[in-house]
Amino acid sequence: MVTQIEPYVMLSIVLFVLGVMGVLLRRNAILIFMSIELMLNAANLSLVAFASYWGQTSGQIFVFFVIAVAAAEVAVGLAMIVAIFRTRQSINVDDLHQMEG
Amino acid sequence: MENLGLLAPLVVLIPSIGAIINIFWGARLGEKWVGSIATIASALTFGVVVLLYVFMNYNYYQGVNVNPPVFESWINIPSAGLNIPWQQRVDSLSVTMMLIITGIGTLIHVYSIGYMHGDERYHRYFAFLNMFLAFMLVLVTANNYLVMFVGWEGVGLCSFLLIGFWFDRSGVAWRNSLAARKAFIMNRIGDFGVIMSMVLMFAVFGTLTYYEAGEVANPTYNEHLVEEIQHEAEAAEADLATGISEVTVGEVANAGEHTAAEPAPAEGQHAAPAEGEHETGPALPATSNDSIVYEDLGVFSRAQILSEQGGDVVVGPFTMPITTALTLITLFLLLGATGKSAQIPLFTWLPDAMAGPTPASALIHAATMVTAGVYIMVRSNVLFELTPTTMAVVALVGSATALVGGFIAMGQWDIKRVLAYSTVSQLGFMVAAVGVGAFGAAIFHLVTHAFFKALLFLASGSVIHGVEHGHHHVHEHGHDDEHDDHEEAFDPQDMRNMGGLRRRMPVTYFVYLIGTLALMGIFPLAGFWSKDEILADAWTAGLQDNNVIGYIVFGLLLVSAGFTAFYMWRQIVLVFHGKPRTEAAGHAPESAKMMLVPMLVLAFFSFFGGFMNTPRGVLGLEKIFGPHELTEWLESSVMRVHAGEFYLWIAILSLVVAIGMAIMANRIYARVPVFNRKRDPLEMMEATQQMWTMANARLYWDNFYDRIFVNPFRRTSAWLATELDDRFLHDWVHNKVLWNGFNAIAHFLSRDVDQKVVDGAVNGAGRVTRWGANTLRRSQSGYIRVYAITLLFGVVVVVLVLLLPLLQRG
Amino acid sequence: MLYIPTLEQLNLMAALPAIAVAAWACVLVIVDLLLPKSRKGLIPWLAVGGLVFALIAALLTFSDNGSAFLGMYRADAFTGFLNVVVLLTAILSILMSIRYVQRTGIIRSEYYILLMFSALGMMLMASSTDLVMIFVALELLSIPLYVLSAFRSPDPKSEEAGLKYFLLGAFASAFFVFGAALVYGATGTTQLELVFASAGRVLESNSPHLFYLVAGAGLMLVGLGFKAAIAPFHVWTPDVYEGAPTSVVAFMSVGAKLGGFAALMRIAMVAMGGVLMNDAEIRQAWQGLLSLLAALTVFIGNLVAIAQQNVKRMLAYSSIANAGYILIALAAGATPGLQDAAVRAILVYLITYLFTTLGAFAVVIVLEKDDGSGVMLDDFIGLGRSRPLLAFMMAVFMLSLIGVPLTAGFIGKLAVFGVAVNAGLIGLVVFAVIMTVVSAYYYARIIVNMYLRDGEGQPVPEEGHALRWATYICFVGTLAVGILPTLVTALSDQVVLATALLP
Amino acid sequence: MELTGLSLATVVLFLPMVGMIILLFLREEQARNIRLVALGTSIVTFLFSLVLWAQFDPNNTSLQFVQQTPWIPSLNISYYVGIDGLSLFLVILTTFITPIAILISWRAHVFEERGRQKLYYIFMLLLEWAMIGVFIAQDLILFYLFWEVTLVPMYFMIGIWGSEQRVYAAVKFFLYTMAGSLLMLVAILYLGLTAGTFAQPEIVQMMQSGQLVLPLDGVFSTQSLLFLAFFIAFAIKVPVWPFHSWLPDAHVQAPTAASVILAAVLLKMGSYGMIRFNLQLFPDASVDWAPFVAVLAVIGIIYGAWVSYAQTDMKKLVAYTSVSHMGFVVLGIFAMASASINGSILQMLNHGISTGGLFLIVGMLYERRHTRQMSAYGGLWATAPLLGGIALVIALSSMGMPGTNGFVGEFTILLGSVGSPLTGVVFTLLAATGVILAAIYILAFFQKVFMGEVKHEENRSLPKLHWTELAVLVPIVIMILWIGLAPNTFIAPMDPSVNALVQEVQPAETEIAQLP
Repeated sequence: MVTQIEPYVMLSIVLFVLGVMGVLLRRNAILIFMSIELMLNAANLSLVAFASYWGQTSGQIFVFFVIAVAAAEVAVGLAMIVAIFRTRQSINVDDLHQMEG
Repeated sequence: MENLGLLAPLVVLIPSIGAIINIFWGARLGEKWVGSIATIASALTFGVVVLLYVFMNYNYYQGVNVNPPVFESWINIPSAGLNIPWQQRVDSLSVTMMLIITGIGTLIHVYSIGYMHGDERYHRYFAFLNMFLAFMLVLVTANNYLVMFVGWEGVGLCSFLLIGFWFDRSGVAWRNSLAARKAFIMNRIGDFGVIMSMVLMFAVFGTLTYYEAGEVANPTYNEHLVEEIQHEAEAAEADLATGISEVTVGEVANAGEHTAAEPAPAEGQHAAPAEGEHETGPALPATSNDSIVYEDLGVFSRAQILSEQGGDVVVGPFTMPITTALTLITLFLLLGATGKSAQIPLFTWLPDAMAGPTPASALIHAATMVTAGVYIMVRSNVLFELTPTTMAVVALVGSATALVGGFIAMGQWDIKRVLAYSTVSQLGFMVAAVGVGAFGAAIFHLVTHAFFKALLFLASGSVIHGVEHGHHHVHEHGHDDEHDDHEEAFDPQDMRNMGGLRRRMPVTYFVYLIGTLALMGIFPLAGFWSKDEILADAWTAGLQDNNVIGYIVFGLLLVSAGFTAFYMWRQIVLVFHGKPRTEAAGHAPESAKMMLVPMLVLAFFSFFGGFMNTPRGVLGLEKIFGPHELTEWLESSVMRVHAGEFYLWIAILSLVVAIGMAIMANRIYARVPVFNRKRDPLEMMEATQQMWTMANARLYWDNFYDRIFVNPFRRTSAWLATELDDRFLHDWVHNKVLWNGFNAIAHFLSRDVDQKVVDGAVNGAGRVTRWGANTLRRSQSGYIRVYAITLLFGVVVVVLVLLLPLLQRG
Repeated sequence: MLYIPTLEQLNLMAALPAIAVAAWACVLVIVDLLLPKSRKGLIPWLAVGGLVFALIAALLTFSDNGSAFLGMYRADAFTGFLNVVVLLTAILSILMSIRYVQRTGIIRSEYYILLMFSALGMMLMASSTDLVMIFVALELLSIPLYVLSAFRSPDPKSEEAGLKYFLLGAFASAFFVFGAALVYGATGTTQLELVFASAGRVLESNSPHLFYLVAGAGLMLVGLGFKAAIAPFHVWTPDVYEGAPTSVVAFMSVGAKLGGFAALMRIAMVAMGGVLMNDAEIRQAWQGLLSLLAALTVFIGNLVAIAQQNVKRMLAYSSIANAGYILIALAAGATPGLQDAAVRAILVYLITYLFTTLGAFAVVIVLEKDDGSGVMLDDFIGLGRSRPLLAFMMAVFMLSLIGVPLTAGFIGKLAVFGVAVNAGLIGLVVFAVIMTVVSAYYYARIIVNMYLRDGEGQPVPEEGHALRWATYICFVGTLAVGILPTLVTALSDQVVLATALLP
Repeated sequence: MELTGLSLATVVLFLPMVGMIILLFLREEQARNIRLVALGTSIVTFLFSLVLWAQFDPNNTSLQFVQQTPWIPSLNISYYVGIDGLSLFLVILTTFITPIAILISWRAHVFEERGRQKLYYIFMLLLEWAMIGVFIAQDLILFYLFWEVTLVPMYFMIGIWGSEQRVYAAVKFFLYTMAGSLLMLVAILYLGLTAGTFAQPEIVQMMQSGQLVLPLDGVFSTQSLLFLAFFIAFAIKVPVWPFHSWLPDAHVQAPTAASVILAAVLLKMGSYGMIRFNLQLFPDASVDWAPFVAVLAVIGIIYGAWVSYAQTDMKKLVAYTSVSHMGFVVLGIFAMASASINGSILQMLNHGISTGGLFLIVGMLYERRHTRQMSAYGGLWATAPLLGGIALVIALSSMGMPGTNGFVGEFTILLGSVGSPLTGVVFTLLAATGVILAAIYILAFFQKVFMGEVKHEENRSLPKLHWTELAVLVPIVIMILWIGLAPNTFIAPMDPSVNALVQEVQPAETEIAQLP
C-alpha cells in the first residue's frame, strides 16, 4: 500500500509534461502519437498509484479501460497515418496546412 | 332678433362652401358660374354680417359667444385643463372687421370677375378668394387665440396661394413662387411668436379664451349703457324703427348713439331695438365681472386680476413676476403682428407679395389680412396696456416702420410696389397708434385705410390692365420692328412706361385721385380724420402721460405723413399727368364697368368714411355725423379705447405738411414733362442722389437679410447635410469607424491574431522550449502544433485560474 | 470474492435506448456483411429504423428514474432529454447523408454504423455517472468521428481533417484522463455522486487533495471543452469542419458539442457541485473561469466568422460561438440555487441549436457539389430565385442563429441569457448580446446573398427525399420551438440534476 | 367574442396571419388573386380594429380586450395582450396604413423587374401582424418578440425591392435596430427575472406598491441603466438624434410602400415604447433623464429640419423631416405633462399620416419619372393639378398648419412642455423654431417640385392619377382634416389613460399657476 503519494504524482506529472512536449515539438505524426501514449501512461501511473493509496480497485479498472481505448486509438490512428502517407508520401504534420483562416 | 347672433357660423360657412364648390367643380362650371358663385357667396356673407350688425344694436352692443350647432369643441384635453371650442365672438370689434372684410371682399370679387377674365386658372382664383374670406372671418370672429390662429395661418396660406398664383407664368415663374414662399416663411416667423405667446399665455393664465359666456369686455361701458337705456326708453317712446336696413359701414356712426353727455338727437334709431325688445328681451347684461369666479373668466380678466394682485407666476421650471410673463407674452404677440402686418423686422415680404393678381393684393395685402396684426393687438388691448415695456416697443416699431416704408416708397418705379410700401407705412401708423394706447384710432385708421388702399390697388390694377391692353393693342398692330426687342422687357407695372393716362382712363384717374388725397390726409377725406387722430393721440400720450415715446411717435409719423404725400403725388404725376411715355400708355383703354363700379363705391367711402369718427369741435361736423361714433361703438368690446382729443394745430400742421410735400412732388415731377425714362429727377440731383438710391434699393434691407440670415442658413444647411450628416455621421462615423473598423477587427482577428499571433506565441513559447530541450533545429511550427500549443495555453490558464484561490490560501 | 451481479441488479431496461442502439449497431455490422452489394442501400434505413425505435424507447422511458450497471449508468430526465436530442440528431444526420455520400463517392456501409456508435457514445456521455464510463463514452464518441472525418479519403482535405482531429482529440483526451486520475486521487472514487459527497472531507483535510480535485476538474474541463469547441480549445474546429464531409460535420457539430456539454454538466453540477457549494472562493474562480472562457468563445467565434467566405467554415465558427452561449449558462449554474435552471437552459439551447444547425448544414449539403466545392458565400447568390423554398428555410435558420423571435434560436438565447441575468452575470450577457449583433452581420450575409444580391443562381442538384424531409423537419422544429417553446420546456422542466443530490 | 374565448385584440392580431396562410397556398402566377387577398385581409383587419375602437371604453384607464395565457410557464412568460388609450390609435394607425401600403404596391414598377409579388405581400402581412403585436403586447418578452419580428419583413422589403443601394441600407437598418434592441432584451430579462413576471402591468403594480424597488442614485444605478437600455433601443428606432444615421438610407432605398410603413408605423414603435416602458416602468429615472432627452429631442427637431432643407433627393428630404417631427414627439413624451403626452400620441398618428402621405406622393412621382431628384421636376401643379393640390394639403399638414392634424399635435406638445417643470420655456422656444424651419423646408420642396415653370418636357404629360393612387390619397387627406378639425375624437379615448400615466409618473408637479 502506498502511503506517500506525492512522489508518484510528481513522476506522473513529469512523464505527462514530457509527453506534452513531445506532442509540441515533434513533426512526425507517429512520434506525436507516441507522445500522446506517453501522456496516457502517465495518467495510468497515477491511477494505479492512487488505487493503491485508497486501497481500491476502481483505479486499476480505469487503467484497463484506458489501455483498451488507447489500443483502439492506435488502430484508427495508424490507419489514418498510413492513408495519408499513401496520398502525400509524408507523415510530417507540418505539411498539413491546406486549410487555414 | 336677439338670436341673430347665432348666424355667426354662417359667415365662415358660406364662403367655405363657395370655395369648395369652385375647387372641385369650378373647372367644369365655366367662368360665369365660377365668378357668380364666389361673388354671391361673398355678398351673402356680407348680408349675414349686416344682420349681425343689426343684432349688435338689438343686443345693446353686448358681445355674445356663439357656438356652432355641431362640432362644438375643437381641442379638449380635460386632464390638462385645455378646452378650445370652435367658438365665435360677436361684438363690435369683430363686427367692424367683418363688415370691412366682407364689404370690400364683395367689391373685389366683382372687380375680379372682370380683371381675371380669361385666366386659365380662373376657378382656382375664386376658390382661393372665397377661402381667404372664410379664414379671415375665422380670424376675426374667433373667441380664443387658438381658433384665431387657425384663421391667422389660413389667411397666410391663402396669401401664399394667391401670391404664387401665377407660379408658372413664363419668365417670372420662379420669382412669383419665391415671393409666395418668402411671404409664408416670414409669416411663419411671426406665427412662431404667436404660438409662443399662446403657450405662455396658457401656462400663466390657464385659458386662451377671450371672454367666457356672460363675461363683459368693458364693465364701465355697460354701466352707463344701462342708465341710458332706461332713460331712452322713457324718452323715445313714439319712435319706430326706421333706418336699420340702410345701415352700411359708412353709417356705423348712426347706430352708436348713446353717450350720456349728449342729448339724444332727433332720429334716435338706437331706441328702436331697445323699445321693441326691452320687456321680453334678454335680461340686461351683467354690468361687471365681479360676481364671476376666476375659473369662469377669459384670459383678459384673468390677466387683470393677476396683475392687480402682483406676485410671481410659475411657468414650468421658472418663476417670474407677472409683469415679466405678460411682457414676454405681449412681445411674442408683437412678433406675430409684425409678421402678419408687415412691420419691422418682418416687412420685406409684403412688397414682394405684389407678384399676385392685383385684386388679391388689394384685398389681402392692403385692406384685410395685413391688418390682422393690428386687429389682434387691439383685441389684446388689456394685455398690452398692462405692459408699458411692450407698448413702447410697439410704438417704436410702428412709427419706425411708417417712416421706413414711406421712405422706400419714394424711390420705387413699380406702381404696385409704391402702394405696397405705402401699405407698410400705413400699417406702421396703426401699430404706432396701438403703441401709444390709441386703440380706437388704430381701428379707425384700419377702416379708412382699407377703403382707400383697396381703392388705390384696384385702380392701379385698372391702370396695369389698361397699359397691358394698350401694349397688346400696339403689338397686334405692329407699329415698328423694335417692339420685338423690348417685348420681353416691357413691364406694364413700371411707372416709367406710363404717363398721360388721365385722358385715356378718366374714371380711373378720378378714383385714383380720391384715393390719393384720402391717403395723403387731405381734409375732409377719410384719411385725414384717422391719421389726424393717431397724431393727436400720440401727442396726447406724450402730453398727458409724460411719455416721451408719444413725442417720438408723433414726430416720426409726421415725417412719414410728409413722405406719404410726396410719393403719392409723384405717382399721380407719373401715371396720369403729362404725356404718354410709351405707345402702350397711349393706347390704354378704360377698364370695363365690372371693374369701375367697385372702385366708385370704394371712392365714395374713401371720401366720406372719415365721418364715422368725427372728433368734437371741427366745424360742428359732429352735430351732423355724431361725435366719435366709431370709438364709442368699439368701447363695448375694447376696454381701453378712449375718444381722442382734437388739436386744431395738429390738423393744420399735418395738412400743411401733406400739401407742401405734394406741391414739392408736383414741382419735381411735373416740371419735367418727358424726363429720362430710366432715371428719376431726384437721382440726377446731387443733393438727393444718395437718398434716392437708398430708397430705390429699399434701404438694402433685403440684401441685409440675405447676407445675415438667408445665406448663412443655406450654407449651414448645406454644411450640416453634406459635411456633418453625410460625411461625418454617415460616412465617417458609421461607414468608416463602425463598419470598416468592425470588419477590420474581424479580419485582423481571423488572419492575424488567430493565425499570426498564435503563431508568434507558439514561436516564442517554442523558443523557450527549444532552449530547454536543446532542439533548436525544429523551429518550424506546423499547424497541428500551433493548435496543440493553443490548447496547452488554455490548459495552463484553466488550471491556474482554478488553483489561484487555493494558492492564495497557501 | 467474485461479485457477479444479477440481471435485475444490472437493470438493463433502464438503459434500453442505449442498449438498443448498441445492439442494433452490432447487428448491422453483421447484416452489412450478409447483404448483397445491390441491397446495401437498405443499411441507412435499417439504421434509421433502429434509431427511431430507440427514440421511441427514450421518449417512453423519459421520466423514469433509475440506474443501471450498478450505478454507472443513470436513467433520469436529463438522460432522457439528451437521448432524445442525440437520437434526433443521428436520425436527421443519416437522412441527410444518404444521397450525399452516394454522390460524393464516399459510400461505405460502415459510415452509418460508425455514426451509430458515435451516437451511442454521445448518449452514454449523458447518462454516465462514473468517470470511467465517461471516458469510455468520450472515446466511443470520438473515435468514430475521427474516422468519419477522414472518410472522404483520398481527398487530402478530408484526410488532413481526420488526422488533425485525431491527434488533437487524443491529446485532449489525455488531459481528460489525467484530470480524472487526479479527481480519483483526491476522492478515492470515480462515482460522481460519491465525489460530490466527499467534498466536505476534501475541503476539511489540509492535504493536497483539494489541489488534485480542482486541477483534475480543470483538466477534465479541457478534455470535454475540446469536444464542445470551447475557446481556446476550439482550434481544430474550422479545419475539421471544412475538410470533413458535410454530413459528418452536421452530425459532429451538434453531437460532439452535446456530448461534451452533457458530461461537463454532470461533472460541473454533480462532481464539482459539492466543492462549489461549500467554498465560495473556488466557486468564484470556477464561475470566473467559465465566464472568461464563455466571453472568449463568443468573441472569437463571432468575430472570426465574419471574415469567412466558406460557409462550412463560417458555420464552424458559429458553432464555436454557440458553445460560448451555452457556456454562459454553465457559468451561471455555478451560482447556488441556479444549477437546475442552468441545466434546463442548456438543454433548451441544445435542442434549438440542433434544429437550426442541422437545418443550415442540410442546406449546405444540398448546395455542395460532388467535389466538395459550392459552399462559398457567393454560391448562395440567387438561391432565393432558383430554390425559393430552400432559400426561405435557410433564411429562417439564419434568423434563428441570430436569435430573432419566433424562431428556436430566440428561445435558446432567452433561456441562456435569462439564467445568466439571474445569476448576476449582467456584464457577460451584455457582452454576449453585443456579439450577437456582430453575428447578425455574418448570418445576414447569407440572406443578403440569397435574396438581395443580383445574379442568377447556379443550378442546384435535386436533393433526395430523405434530405428534403430532414430539412423540413429541421425547419418545422425551428419554428415550432420558436412559437411554442412549451414543447421543449415541458420536457426540460422535468430535469433535476443537481438538487436531486441535496439532502 | 367571448364565445370563442379570444379577445378582440387577439382576433385583430391574428387576422393578417390568416391572410398570410391563404397567400402561402397561392401560386406566383395568380398575381391578381394575391393582391386581392392581401388587400382584403388588411381591410378586414382594419374594419375589425374599428370595432375595437367602437367597443373601447374611454373612461376605463386599465387595459381592455385583455387576453392572458401562459406561453413559457417556466419563466412566467405569457401571451398577454391588451389595449388601453395609449395604444388604441397606434393599432388603428397600423391597420389603416397597411391597406394603403398594399394598395400603392399594386401597380409598383419594381415587380416587373424583380417579381416575387407573393413573397412581398406575405411580408407585408407579416409586418402588419408584428406591428399590431408590438402595440398590444403587455408581456415584455412578447413585446420584444414582435419588436424583433418587424425587422425581418422590413429588411427583406428594403433589400429585395429597394433601389440601387438596397443591400447596404437593409443591412444597416437591420444591424442598427438589432444592436439597440438586444440591450433592451438584457434589461427585459433583468427586470422580468427580478420581478418574477414579465407582465408589464404587474411589474408596474409591484413598483407602485413598493414590492419591487429599482434603486436610483446616479447614472450607473440599476434603474438608470435599465432606463438607458430601453431608451437606446427606442431612440434608435424613433430615431432620436444622433442615432438617425440609418433612417435616410433605409427610407431612400426602400420601395414606396415600405417607406410609408417605416415612417408611419415602425418609427412609432420607438416612441410608443418610450411611453409604455420608459415612463411607466422607470418613472423616476425618466424624470432624471428627461432634460437630457429633451436636449436631444430639440437638437433633433432643429437638426432634422435644417438638414432636410439642403437635400436634393425628395425621399431623403422627407426622411430627415421625420427626425424633426419625431423630435417633437420625444420632447412631448419627456415633458411628461398630460397635454404634451396627448399631443405626442396624436403627433405619432399625424406623423404617420402626413409623412406616409409625403412618401406616397414621392413614390407616385417616382413611378412616373423614375427619379427622386427634385431638379427633375418643377411646375407640376400646373400639369398635375390634383396631385399638386393633394400634395399641398399633405405638405401643409407636415408643416403644422392649423386646421390640419400636424398643428394640433405640435401645439399641444409645446403647450405641455412650456408648463412642464422638466422642460420649460427655453426648450419650448427652441422647439418652436421647428415650426419656422418646417415651413422653410416643406415650402422649398413644394416650390421646387410643384411650382415654377415646367422645365422638363416629360413633366408635361404625366399620367393621370390612377384610381388606386387616388384611393390611397383620399383617406390620407380625410384623416389630415379630421384630426385637424376634430381631434377630440382621438383625444377623448386616450386622455384618461394619459392622465393616469401622468399621475403615476409625476404626481402634482405640473400645475398651472393658480390664484393665491
